[in-house]
This record gives sequence, C-alpha cells and structure tokens, in this order.
Amino acid sequence: MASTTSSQRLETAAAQAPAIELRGINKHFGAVHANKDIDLVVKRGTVHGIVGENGAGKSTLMSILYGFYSADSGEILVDGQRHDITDSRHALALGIGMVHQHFMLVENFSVLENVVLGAEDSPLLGKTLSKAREQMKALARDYGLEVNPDALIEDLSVGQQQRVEILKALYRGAEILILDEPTGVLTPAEADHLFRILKTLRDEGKTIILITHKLREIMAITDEVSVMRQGAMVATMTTSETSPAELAEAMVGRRVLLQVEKGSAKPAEVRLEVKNLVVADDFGIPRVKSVSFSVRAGEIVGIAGVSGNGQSELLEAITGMRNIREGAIFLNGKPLALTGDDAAADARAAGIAHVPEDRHRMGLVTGFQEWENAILGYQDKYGSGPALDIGGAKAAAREHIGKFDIRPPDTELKTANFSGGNQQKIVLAREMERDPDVLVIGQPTRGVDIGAIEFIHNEIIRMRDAGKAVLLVSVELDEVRSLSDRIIVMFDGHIVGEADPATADEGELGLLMAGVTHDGKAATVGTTPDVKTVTERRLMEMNPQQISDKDAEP
Amino acid sequence: DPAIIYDGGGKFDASFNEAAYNGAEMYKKETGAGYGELEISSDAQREQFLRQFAERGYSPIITPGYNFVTALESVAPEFPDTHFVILDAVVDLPNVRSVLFKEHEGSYLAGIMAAMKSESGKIGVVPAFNLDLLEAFACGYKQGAKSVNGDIEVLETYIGSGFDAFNDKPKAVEVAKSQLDQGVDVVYQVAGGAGAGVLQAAADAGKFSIGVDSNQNHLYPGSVLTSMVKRVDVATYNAMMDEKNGNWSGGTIVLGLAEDGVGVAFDENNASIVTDDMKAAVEKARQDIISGAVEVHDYRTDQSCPA
Amino acid sequence: MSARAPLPRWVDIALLPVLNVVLAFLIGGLIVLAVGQNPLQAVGVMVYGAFGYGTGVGYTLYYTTDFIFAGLAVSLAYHAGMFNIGGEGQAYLGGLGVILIALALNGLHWTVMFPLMIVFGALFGAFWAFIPGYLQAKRGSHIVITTILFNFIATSVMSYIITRILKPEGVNSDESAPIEAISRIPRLGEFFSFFGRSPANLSILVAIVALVFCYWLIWHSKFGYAMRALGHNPVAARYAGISGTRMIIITMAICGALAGMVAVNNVGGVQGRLILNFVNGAGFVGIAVAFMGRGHPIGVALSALLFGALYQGGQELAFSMPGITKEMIVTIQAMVILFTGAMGDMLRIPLMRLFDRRATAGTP
Amino acid sequence: MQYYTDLILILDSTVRLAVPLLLACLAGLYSERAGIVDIGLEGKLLGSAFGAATVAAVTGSAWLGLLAGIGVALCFSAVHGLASINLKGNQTISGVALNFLAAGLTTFLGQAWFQRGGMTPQLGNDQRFTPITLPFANELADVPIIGGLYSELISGHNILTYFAFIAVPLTAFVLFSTRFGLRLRAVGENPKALDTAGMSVTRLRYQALIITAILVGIGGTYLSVAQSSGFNNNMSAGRGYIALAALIFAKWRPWPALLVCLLFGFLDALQFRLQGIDFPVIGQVPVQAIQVLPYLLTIILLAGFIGRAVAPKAAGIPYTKER
Ligand SMILES: Nc1ncnc2c1ncn2[C@@H]1O[C@H](COP(=O)(O)OP(=O)(O)OP(=O)(O)O)[C@@H](O)[C@H]1O
Ligand SMILES: Nc1ncnc2c1ncn2[C@@H]1O[C@H](COP(=O)(O)OP(=O)(O)OP(=O)(O)O)[C@@H](O)[C@H]1O
Ligand SMILES: [Mg+2]
Ligand SMILES: [Mg+2]
Repeated sequence: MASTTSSQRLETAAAQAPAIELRGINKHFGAVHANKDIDLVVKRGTVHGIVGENGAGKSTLMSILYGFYSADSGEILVDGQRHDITDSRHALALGIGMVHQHFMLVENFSVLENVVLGAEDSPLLGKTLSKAREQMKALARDYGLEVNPDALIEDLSVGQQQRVEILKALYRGAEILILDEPTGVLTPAEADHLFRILKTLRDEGKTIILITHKLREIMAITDEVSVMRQGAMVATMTTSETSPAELAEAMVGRRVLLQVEKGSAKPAEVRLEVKNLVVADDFGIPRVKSVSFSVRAGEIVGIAGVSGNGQSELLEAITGMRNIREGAIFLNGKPLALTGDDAAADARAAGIAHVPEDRHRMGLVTGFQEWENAILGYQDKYGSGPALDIGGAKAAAREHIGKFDIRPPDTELKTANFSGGNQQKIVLAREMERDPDVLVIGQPTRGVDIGAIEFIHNEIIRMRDAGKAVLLVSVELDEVRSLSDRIIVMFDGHIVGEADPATADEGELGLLMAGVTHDGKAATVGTTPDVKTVTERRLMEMNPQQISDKDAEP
Repeated sequence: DPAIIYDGGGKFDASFNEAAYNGAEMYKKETGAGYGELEISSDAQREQFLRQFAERGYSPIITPGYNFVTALESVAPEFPDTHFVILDAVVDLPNVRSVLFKEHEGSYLAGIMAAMKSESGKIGVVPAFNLDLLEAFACGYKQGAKSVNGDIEVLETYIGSGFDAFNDKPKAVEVAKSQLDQGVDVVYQVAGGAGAGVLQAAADAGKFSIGVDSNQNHLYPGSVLTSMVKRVDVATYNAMMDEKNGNWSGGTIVLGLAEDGVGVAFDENNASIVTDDMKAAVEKARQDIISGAVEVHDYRTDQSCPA
Repeated sequence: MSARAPLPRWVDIALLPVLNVVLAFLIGGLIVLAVGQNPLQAVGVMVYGAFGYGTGVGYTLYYTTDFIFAGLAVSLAYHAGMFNIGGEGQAYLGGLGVILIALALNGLHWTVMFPLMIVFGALFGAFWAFIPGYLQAKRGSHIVITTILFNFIATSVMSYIITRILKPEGVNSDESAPIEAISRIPRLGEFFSFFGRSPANLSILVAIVALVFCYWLIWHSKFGYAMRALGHNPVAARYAGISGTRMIIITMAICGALAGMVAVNNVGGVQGRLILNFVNGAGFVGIAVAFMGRGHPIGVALSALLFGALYQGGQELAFSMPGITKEMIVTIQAMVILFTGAMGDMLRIPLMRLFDRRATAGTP
Repeated sequence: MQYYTDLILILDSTVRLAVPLLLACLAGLYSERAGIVDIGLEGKLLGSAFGAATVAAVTGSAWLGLLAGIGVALCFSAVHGLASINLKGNQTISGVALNFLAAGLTTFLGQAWFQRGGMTPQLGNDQRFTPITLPFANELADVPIIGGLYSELISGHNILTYFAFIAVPLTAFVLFSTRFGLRLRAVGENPKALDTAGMSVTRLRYQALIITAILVGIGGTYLSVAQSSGFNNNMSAGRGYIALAALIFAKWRPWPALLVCLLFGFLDALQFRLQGIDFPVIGQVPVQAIQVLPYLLTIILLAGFIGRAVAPKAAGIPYTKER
C-alpha cells in the first residue's frame, strides 16, 4: 500500500516541490485570532519542528492541515498541488496523518480495532482484521512499533497508546506525519524510542512535523524548526544553525533562563517521614513495596524512575488519595492515619499540599470557573458554617492570578478554556499559597511551554527557600536533576538508590532507574507489564472510580 | 343543559365513563338538546370543573365515580340551585342524587353462568388491580359460581397494582392466558380498557369469557359468554330526563337486579353458547335475589368475601 | 459557528426562549387548525385561562408549585452527576408521611401542622430516595434503574397501604380518612379573595423557599460546591476531600425530600387526604422542567410556571373549545418541551447570523 | 410431570412477556451504543403500537401494520435525531418530549379517526400476527419432555417473536463483527476518534437511530397487532422505561439483554401464578407483596451481583466540532 502511493507521488509531484506548503492561513475562534497569515514550507523527507508558547496556535494550524478545522482563509499545497482539504478523510487520502495531542483512540477497543477504525476495507471485519494484523507485524518489524494488537487501549501505557496512533497513521499510508506534543506524556525511554522510530520513518522518505515544548528534542531530531508566537509564524530556521537560547527567545520574545539557578539547600528538621510503606494499585497489586525515606524542611527531594515503578502510587498514598496497606507516614513526627473517603482532606489539613500528576483528571474540575478551582480542596476554609464565602474565594483567586501571572486574568472564565500552562499555574498557585509544611508535586511542567517552565521552577525553589519540604516526582530526568537537592531512585516499588544531583552523572542514574543497583546486581523483575491480565481488566470494569469529566450543566 | 365530568379513565374507557357518555348521547338523540362534558386529567380539576359548570348554569352535573365524593361535598353546598349526580357513591346533600349499583348481584349471575359453562371446574376473574370496587365484582361472581358448584375453583389474578393496569391490554392478555393455562375455561374481566385483552385471550384459546359494564358480547361472538352490564347509561339518561321533565329528586338510588340497574346480557351473539338451563338458572337466581331469598354479600361492606 | 461572536446575553436568556415558546405554539396552532378550530382563539383562551382571572392564576400557581418541587428534585441530583427518575415515587411516599402525621394529630391548628407535614413529607420522600442513593454509592447500582424500579414499587406499596390500611371502613373511594379543615394548609383564596376557590395554597411559599434554598445550596454553599465538583469530575472531588459516597446519599435524600413536598401541596393542602395516584405524573413532568430550566433554580421556576400555565390554560381550552380535548393539550405540551427544550438552539444559528450582520454593519 | 408442564407454560408466558421488552431494549442498545440516550423508547413503543394497529385495521394487513409501526418509530427517531444530533439539544428532554407526544397524539388521532376514545378497531385473527406452528410440532407434542418443550415453548409463537430472538445474535454479530458495528461502538465511546478518521458522526448516529426505530417499531407492533388485537391508550404502560432499565442492567450488551428481558418476563409470569396462593408457613400474602417481587429481585440482583454499569462514554453528550 505504502509503496504504490509513494511511487505515484514521485511520478506526479515535481521532485523538488515541498511536501507541504501553507500560504496565508487565517483562523479565528470567536474573538481569538488563533492563526494569523501563516506561511509555512515543509520539505519532503525532513523532520520539521514547530515550537511556541501555550496557545500560540500550533495545534490549530495542524488541525487545519489535517482537515479537522477549516481555515477562514489561505491555501494548502500538498506536493505542490493546491488542495481544498475539507475533512480528515480528504487529508488521509492525501497521505497526511496526525497524532493528536490528546489521543483520538477508543479506550475500550483493542489496538487492532483502533487501527482499522475508518479504514476497514469490507463490511465484515474478519478479513480486515487479519490483514491489519499482518500489516501491524510488518510495521512493527520495520519501525520498531511493537504493541500487542489484542490489548485494550485503556490497559496500555501512554507511550504504547501513542504507538497505536502512529500505527493508525501508517496503516492508512501516511507519507506526512504530524505529531502534536508527542513526548509530553512519555518517559525519557519512551521518548527515545519514539525518536528512533521517527528517524527511521524520515530515512524512508516520509515527512514529519513535530510540535513540542522541549527544545532538547528540537535540537536532537529536527532538520528545520518554525517558531510561532501569538498566532503568527515568527521564524523558520535550520536547526543546525540555531540554539535553544535563540529559539526560546524567539518564542517568548524575551531571554529565558534555560538553567535553573538556585542556592544551596539548608535542610532543617524532618518534616515528612515514610516508613516501610506498602501501597497497592486499583487492582490490589502492590506497587510500592516497603519504602522508607524522609524529607526535611528546606530541601527538595526528587524521585526519579521510569514511570510505572510505584512513584504515582507513592504520591497518592502520601496525599491520601490511596489507602496504604502497610507502614506509616509521619508528619512533623506525628503519625498520619489516612484512610477512607476523607483521607485527602485529612492529609491537607495536616499540612500536605498536593500538585497531582494529572491535572485534568485529578487536580482540576475543568467545568468550574477559575475561582472555583482556586479553592478546590480548601473549600471548607471559605466561610464559616455551611455557606461558601465566594467573595473571599474570588479574592484569593485574584491574588493567585496576580502572583502567578495566570492568563487571562479572569476569575470567572471556565477552566477548560485556559491553556495547559495556565491550568498548571492555577493548581500550583492554589497549593503553594496555602503555606503547607510539605509540598508534594507530580510532573510540575507536563505540557507547559518553556516560559512557564522557568516560572514554575523558580516558584518551587522559592518554596524550598521558605523552609518547606518538597517532594518532587517527574519523568523529566533533567527536571529532577536540576531542581532536587537529593534524588531517590525507585525501581519496581523499591528505593534502589540515592544520588546527589551535583555529583551523579546521567549514566549512573540511568542504570539505577533500570534496576541495576550500586553493587552491580541487576534486578530480575521487569517493570510494569505491557498488558494487564484478564482478571485485572475485569477488576477495572468494576472499579468504582469512574472517570468522567462531563459537563454537569443539563 | 346537563353536563358530565368524566373520571380519570377518560370518556372512552370502554366501560364506566363510556356508559355515562352513551346515556348522554341517548338523551341528546332523543331530545335534541346538547350537554357539556369534560375529562379530568388531575385530581384538582374535579372541583374546578364542577364549579365551572355550576357557575355557567349547567344542571344536572353528572360525575361518574366515587372519586368525586370529596369534590362534590365541597362544591354542591355552594350551588344549592344546581343539581348534581354522583354514581357509585353517596353524597348526602339535598341537591345531590347518589346512584349506587349492586355490581355484586349482577356478578352473581355471571358467576352462575360461568360455573355452568365450565367443564374443568375452574373459572377465573381478572380485575385490573386490588381495588374494593373491583373486589365487589369478583366476590359476587365467586358467590354465584359456588352456588352452582360448591367445589368450583375460582382463580383471581390482578393485572397490575395501579391505574396503569386499566390500560395494559398486553398484560391483560398474558394474565388471562396464565389462567387458561391453569385449566380455567371461563374468565370474567373486570379491567376497563385492558379487559378487551382478556376477552381476546379466551377467544384465541377457544375458551369463554365474560364482559363487564357494557354489553361486550359482540366483541367475540361465540366466545364471550355474557356481559355483566351496569346501566350507568340508564342512570345518566334518567337523571338528565328527570331534570328536563321537572321530575328531579335527590337522595340515594340503589340500582340492583330489581331495578334492572345490573344484569347479564343475552343477545344473538351469545345465543349459541347459552343453554336454556343457564337462562333458567339465571332467572331463578334473579327472582330469589329480588325476593330476598338469596342475599349476595357485598365485599365493600366489610372488605371480605365469604366465597 | 465559532467564527461568529456569541449572542448578546439578553438574547440568549430572554429572546431565544420566548421565540422558542412562540414557535412551539405555532406548531401547536397547526394542530388546532387541523381539527378545524381557530388557533388564535385557542391561544387567547389559554392565556386567559392561565393568567386572566384570579381563580385561573390560582390553578396555574397550584400546578407550578408541584412542578417546582419535582423539577428541583431532578435538578439537584443532576448537579451531583445523577439522573433521578424517581420523583414520582418519592412524592408518592411523601404523601404517606404527610397523611400519617396529619391523621395522628388530626385537629391540630394548621400553623403547627404545616411544619410537621413538611418535615414528615420530606422524611418519607427522602427515605424513598435514600435507598437508591445508598445502593448507588455503596453497591454501584445504577441510579436510573433503581429509581425507575422504586417508582413501580411505590405504586404497589402505596396501593396496599391506601386500600388496605388507611382507608376507613364504609368509604367507597380509595383514600384515607380526611384531614380536618383546621389542620389543612390554607388556600391562598382565604387570604386573598383574588384567588377564588383555586387550590393554590401556602405550599407555594414552601416552593419559593425551596427555590431560594436550592439556589443558595447549589451556588453559595460548601455542600453545593462539593456536589457540583462531584458531578463534574468524581476523581477531582475525591482529591478535594469530598466523600462521593456521602454526597450521593445526602443529595439523593434532599431530592427525595423536595419531591416529598409535592405531597404537602396535594395531601396537606388541596385534597386533605391521601388518594391513590395523587402524584399523577408530576414527577415525570419534573424531568422536563429540570432540563428545560437547565438545572438552575430560576430556570426551574420559569419552566414550572410555563408548565403550570399549560396545564391550567389547557384545561380552560378544553372547557371553552369542546373540539379540543385533553390529548391535544398533551400534544401541545410535547411541542413546547421539544421546541423550548430539546430544539432550543434551532433559532440560535439564524439569530447569530442576524446579530453578526448587525455587528459588522455597525463597524465600518 | 404436572410441574414440568407448568414450568413449560410459565416459560412460554415468559417468552411472550419478554418480547416487547427485548425489542425495545435492543433498540435502545443501538442508539445508546451510538451515544444517543433514548428515554423516548416508551413513546416510540406507544406510537408504533398505534400506527401498526391503525394501518392493520384499515388495510386488514398485519404486515402493512408492521410497516406503519416502523414508520411511526422512524418519524419519532427523526425528530429525536434532529434535536439531539443536528441541533445538539438535550437528549433527555427530546426523549421526554417524544413520550408526551406519543401519549397525546395517539389518543387524539385515534379519537379523530375511529371515535372510540383512542382505541383502534378490534383486529380479527387475519389482521394480526398469530402463532405459527413449527414443523412437526403437533407430531412431537406427545413425546415426553422434549415434545412439550418443542411444541409448547419453541413452536407456537408469532413471527415477531422469532424475529426478536433472532435479533439478539444478529445484534451481537453486527456489533462485534462488522465494520458498521465497530464504527457504531466507536461513535458512542469517542466520536472524535471517528471524526478525525474522516467519518461522519452525524451519519452514523442517524443510521443507529434508524435501526433503533425498526426494532422498537416491531416491538410496538407486537403489542397491538400480535399480543393483543388493537390499540388502546397508554398500552405500553411503562415498558419503555423497563427496557431502559434492562439495557443498563445488561450493561449495553446483546446477550445479557436477552437474559435480563427473559428474567423480567419470567418474574412477571411467575408473579401471576403466585397471586392468591397459600404459601407454606406464611399463608396468604397481600397481592401487592407478590407484585413487587420482580422489582425487588431486580434490585437485589443489581446490588448484590451485577456491580457498576459503565455507560458508553459519549452517551448523552452531543458531538460538537468547532469549524
Ligand atoms: N476550539 C477552540 N475554541 C475556541 N478557541 C480556541 C479553540 N482552540 C483553540 N482556541 C484558541 O486558539 C488559540 C490557539 O490554540 P492552539 O490550541 O492552537 O494553541 P497551541 O499552540 O497548540 O497551544 P499548546 O502549546 O498549549 O498546545 C488559543 O489561544 C485559544 O484561545
Ligand atoms: N472550547 C474552547 N473554547 C475556548 N478555548 C479553548 C477551547 N478549547 C481549547 N481552548 C484553548 O485552546 C488552547 C489549547 O488547548 P489544548 O486543549 O491544546 O490545551 P493545552 O494547552 O495543550 O493543554 P494540555 O497541555 O494540558 O493538553 C488553550 O489555550 C485553550 O484555552
Ligand atoms: Mg496544542
Ligand atoms: Mg499543550
């Protein structure tokens, strides 16, 4: 399938015509001018990066190219031919595939079903499925895109889900692949794997457009890079001729400190102590296995590890989101009993603030107005008795907005309409402004642009310097290294080592994260299984925590 | 002009309200005069409609059904010059005529016929739901059947538990079938609109059924054994004519077999399945009841049934 | 669609609904026309019947009262992410509470009885909603099924209780003994002759209090905040220290208590006794009222008023224009629900175009 | 032996009671699987029962009646679709409106056309779907055990009943083994996934609504032209709601839907038999206690064994795509 299209392509298109050319694209959302007169040329067989702040219009532009949105004006040329891309079917027919920022997968379908969805070639599924199974094998072999075709999407890690998205595009014969923030949710290992795949694809002659906030990635893999700011295309450069600092400046319009600057820590008394903690996941499988450590006032302890090795469960246990099975948690020397529905409230009352890993799922009610999220978890503090002190809440929200430069500065705007970076700031402001004893932060800068990253990092350090104990979990090894005063490495639910960020080198940490301990013994157990077992899946169906984020307005 | 306010089941409930309607139509045809009518759709409307009619000078105002008692008790005294009629209940006011029917007596006769027709020694009755009025029918029926055959088994199955049951024809079919499956060969329906389903089930199974309220013999000729008719139409017609002819009287009128207010229907549709023995037995029982030699117990007096 | 500016607020919350009602009546008018009646006259009669004279207004308000309670019972649950179809059964059970206390203390002055009836109606209604709430919270039984089933169960249970236990001897009607006049909730007509002998009674004050209370509860209380957080995102609610189990159970109980107020209006006020099936579908109308009012107490009040007017105006129509039956009125109600509720956005796009053109014409 | 025969008869009754529920339930399954909540099943059942009975009475043909029943359901679905797919209105309101519409319109038109208070004329046996005797049913009737089973339980139902039962495996097949089924399920879970794959969400949802209409139309026809002979007011009597409950109980899957509907039918059939029976120890119980049994049992089953039912994720949410 792929070979015929590409040969046709070579015949029809002039050899030097760019794969994609956009001319004068404009797009409005109501009053927002999301794309302003965009011109863009993407050469065939290259990896083309697009960077820009949150809300700069990157996703919008790509959605237009993919036919999901239609532009108000402007033209699109594919292989030098003008096309009026009216819907995604049309884009697919032109060989354009897209991996969206938020995956477009059907969660309770198998991988195979997702891959064939919309590209079935007969009314009965049987033949299509067996054909797709074969083709998936071939793609897996050619590009290292391994996923179990029969696994359910909801049982897969995000990294694997992303592979499914790429498989979907390739299965449809995509020659031009758009990836919107593909590494935002990936672990470093998964990201590396992805880049290997992308390189192979490029070497095959395919064209790749990559949107990311991580300049390191831009430098590592792209051939050219375009910068967007406030809806406009401000520059296109050859990657080898630019630098992260230059890109950052072009994006934000000012100089950005790419390096965290912090003084040395002055650790004081122990604030948070965890002893022999055992925590199980939703299926009753232990994920944290007898973990002990402590965090002192005035220090940042980072937990490094490949995701799925118990960090999430550990965070959730400490913050009362998950029952502990064994062990104890002490705050300022006093034991904390965290069980039941009210555990999260108890933890908070005791002085633990929590910035959860997944802001959409846990940290925010996206259907709420901004001020409502500004007090989420602290609602009982506003007003005495049963009444909610709305004035007080809004005042707090305005204060957060001012201090954290949350944009737009509108306390009554629905939270879903804030960009990811600003949503993250809403959560951070809420948790940091509470003056907690302990701050527990998961993935502080996921999906956030570099301007905001700089700000968030500075805030975390400010907390430390104000004498708070900070526990940090991030899949970004860079982030953990640059922020932490001490690094704990977790593997398979155990703490396998501790490192000093100043002295530890990346290789050593990497080994630790892979389960190779200091004394050179390699751990035998694997990390998380790729696919959950059938029983696990059953349990999942009965899992009471149904996740929904529907608008409750009838 | 006279007026009627139909009860919840609606004007065409194939039974009680419809009978009142037929009476009014009879009056209209005969006199050429019109009449007002309304159907209630909520309980609050009972009083509302009574007042509306009374205020606009309608008389008599006929209310079929005991559910109107409360409304009448409060409205009738406000309009002493208006006449009211209530069917199936007593309202003791000078300007109200209360008409009662001895459904148990008519049902007694139906029970006699059922027992005589039955070969299996099992007959059935299907009320819409567990309501005293319907129990009175069923109880009279049982007594009649027992008077013929002391060993006869009478199955009683309700269609539902609320007013919905009066409409649930499909379920009525199924209830009747379940009785027929158990060996019943005559079933008596006391279920308003849904009752047609009982008749149908019996006809489909080649068994017999008994209709209620109005003459339903024509629905399945040769299968509907008879119908226990309740002359609501006559009561309605009489009330209207009395007013027109200046013969109005208040008080309570009880219509039983003696007054021809209830009875069983014989016509060409059931001629072939009714034997002379049956007719004779029915006639004898009728005489006995009228004379007082036989007394049919009314379930409503003590909420129990001797049979 | 998104390229256009949103509609001005007054158009959104005032003009659009009004146009929708007009549209619904236009379609209803076609039906009236089809049976050879004059639709204009019909509308006139309806409006007059609902608002034209004191007694009519009283009836409108009486129905409105029922629908406010039933509508709130659905709305509140909806904010917490649940669909309460059980208003009908909850109101029915509420009737049991009202009659039990009223008969137990029959003869007590209404000023004492009224609050007692409210409490008992609320308790019994709440109980009937509490069980589905409990089953949802603790056992995961889907609230939609359980509330549907509880409606059916209520029918059976109440039919037994009324006909076999509460019904006094020697009475033909299927109803309980009456509440003495002094203990009944007074009709508005006793204070303002304007309302004539209409059934509107002091329960309407309870309805107004309930509206204000729900408004406060949903938007201005900590409980409402928790409820809405749960309705939007259960995981985030847990994160915020909100107990889903507790919220579901309490919210359902409050809904049931609100539905129980339908019984206060009818049993304690209008009928003065417990009769079979007195709820008469008000619980189901409540669903339409809640959704059309978008779950907001003000919206609920307005749509309850609309439905009250339709009920009362409709009966006036049946009275004055004998060619129009009660079924036609149900049909017209269906049109109103359809056009103002489900198809409420039909005119939005044309209106947007209109306002857009005006806006662009205004700016050179 | 008597017990066995009784059992067969009760099961026979179970089947008849289950069929309308099953058809409505499967109908709901298609629409909800496609992301459209259909609380209007009740109205659709009622409307198509009316349409079917009317046309059967007027033309004398049960088959034309069936077509009309489906036709009415299609009209209702069209309204539902227009409101909830095109206009992105609230699906619940739209369903409630349809229920009102059916209740009002059927009686109104019935009265206008037949002057029998909304009832349609009684249908003769040749205007109805009557029981079909399957081959050898009579011959086998006397064979012990299987004879009764075959001739009573399996044979002797009307064609719509057989259709309803065939619809179950058919639905399972369509849903899980065809391209259409795959897309249908996807559109109810994540319509965006389909949209980005270049397929029309609107089109698919309408297709689902058409199937819904066909099934529920057959269900309505069953009520008025097969099970009973003619329409009367409100004859659906809450079956649409029960079907909705059954659908959730079955967790939106076809085979469990069959089981649940049969269970509801069985409990009802049993309940008829238990009324008025003297039970050992407790003696006579109030008939209402027996009548609530099916509902109570359902609740106990739900709370005790079934657990949480997770609806198709996109159900009830109109799909809006910014353009
Ligand atoms: N569906 C929409 N409706 C209204 N406005 C939108 C919509 N999508 C995007 N916008 C507006 O368009 C602008 C550009 O959004 P876009 O999603 O393209 O940003 P982005 O560059 O992809 O940001 P990020 O880095 O956060 O992914 C935003 O500021 C937002 O205000
Ligand atoms: N329906 C909408 N109305 C208005 N603005 C919207 C809407 N949807 C998205 N946006 C805007 O589009 C921009 C990008 O949205 P997107 O969903 O890509 O979020 P994001 O910033 O990438 O978040 P994340 O990184 O958490 O995924 C945001 O600035 C947001 O304000
Ligand atoms: Mg984006
Ligand atoms: Mg983003």
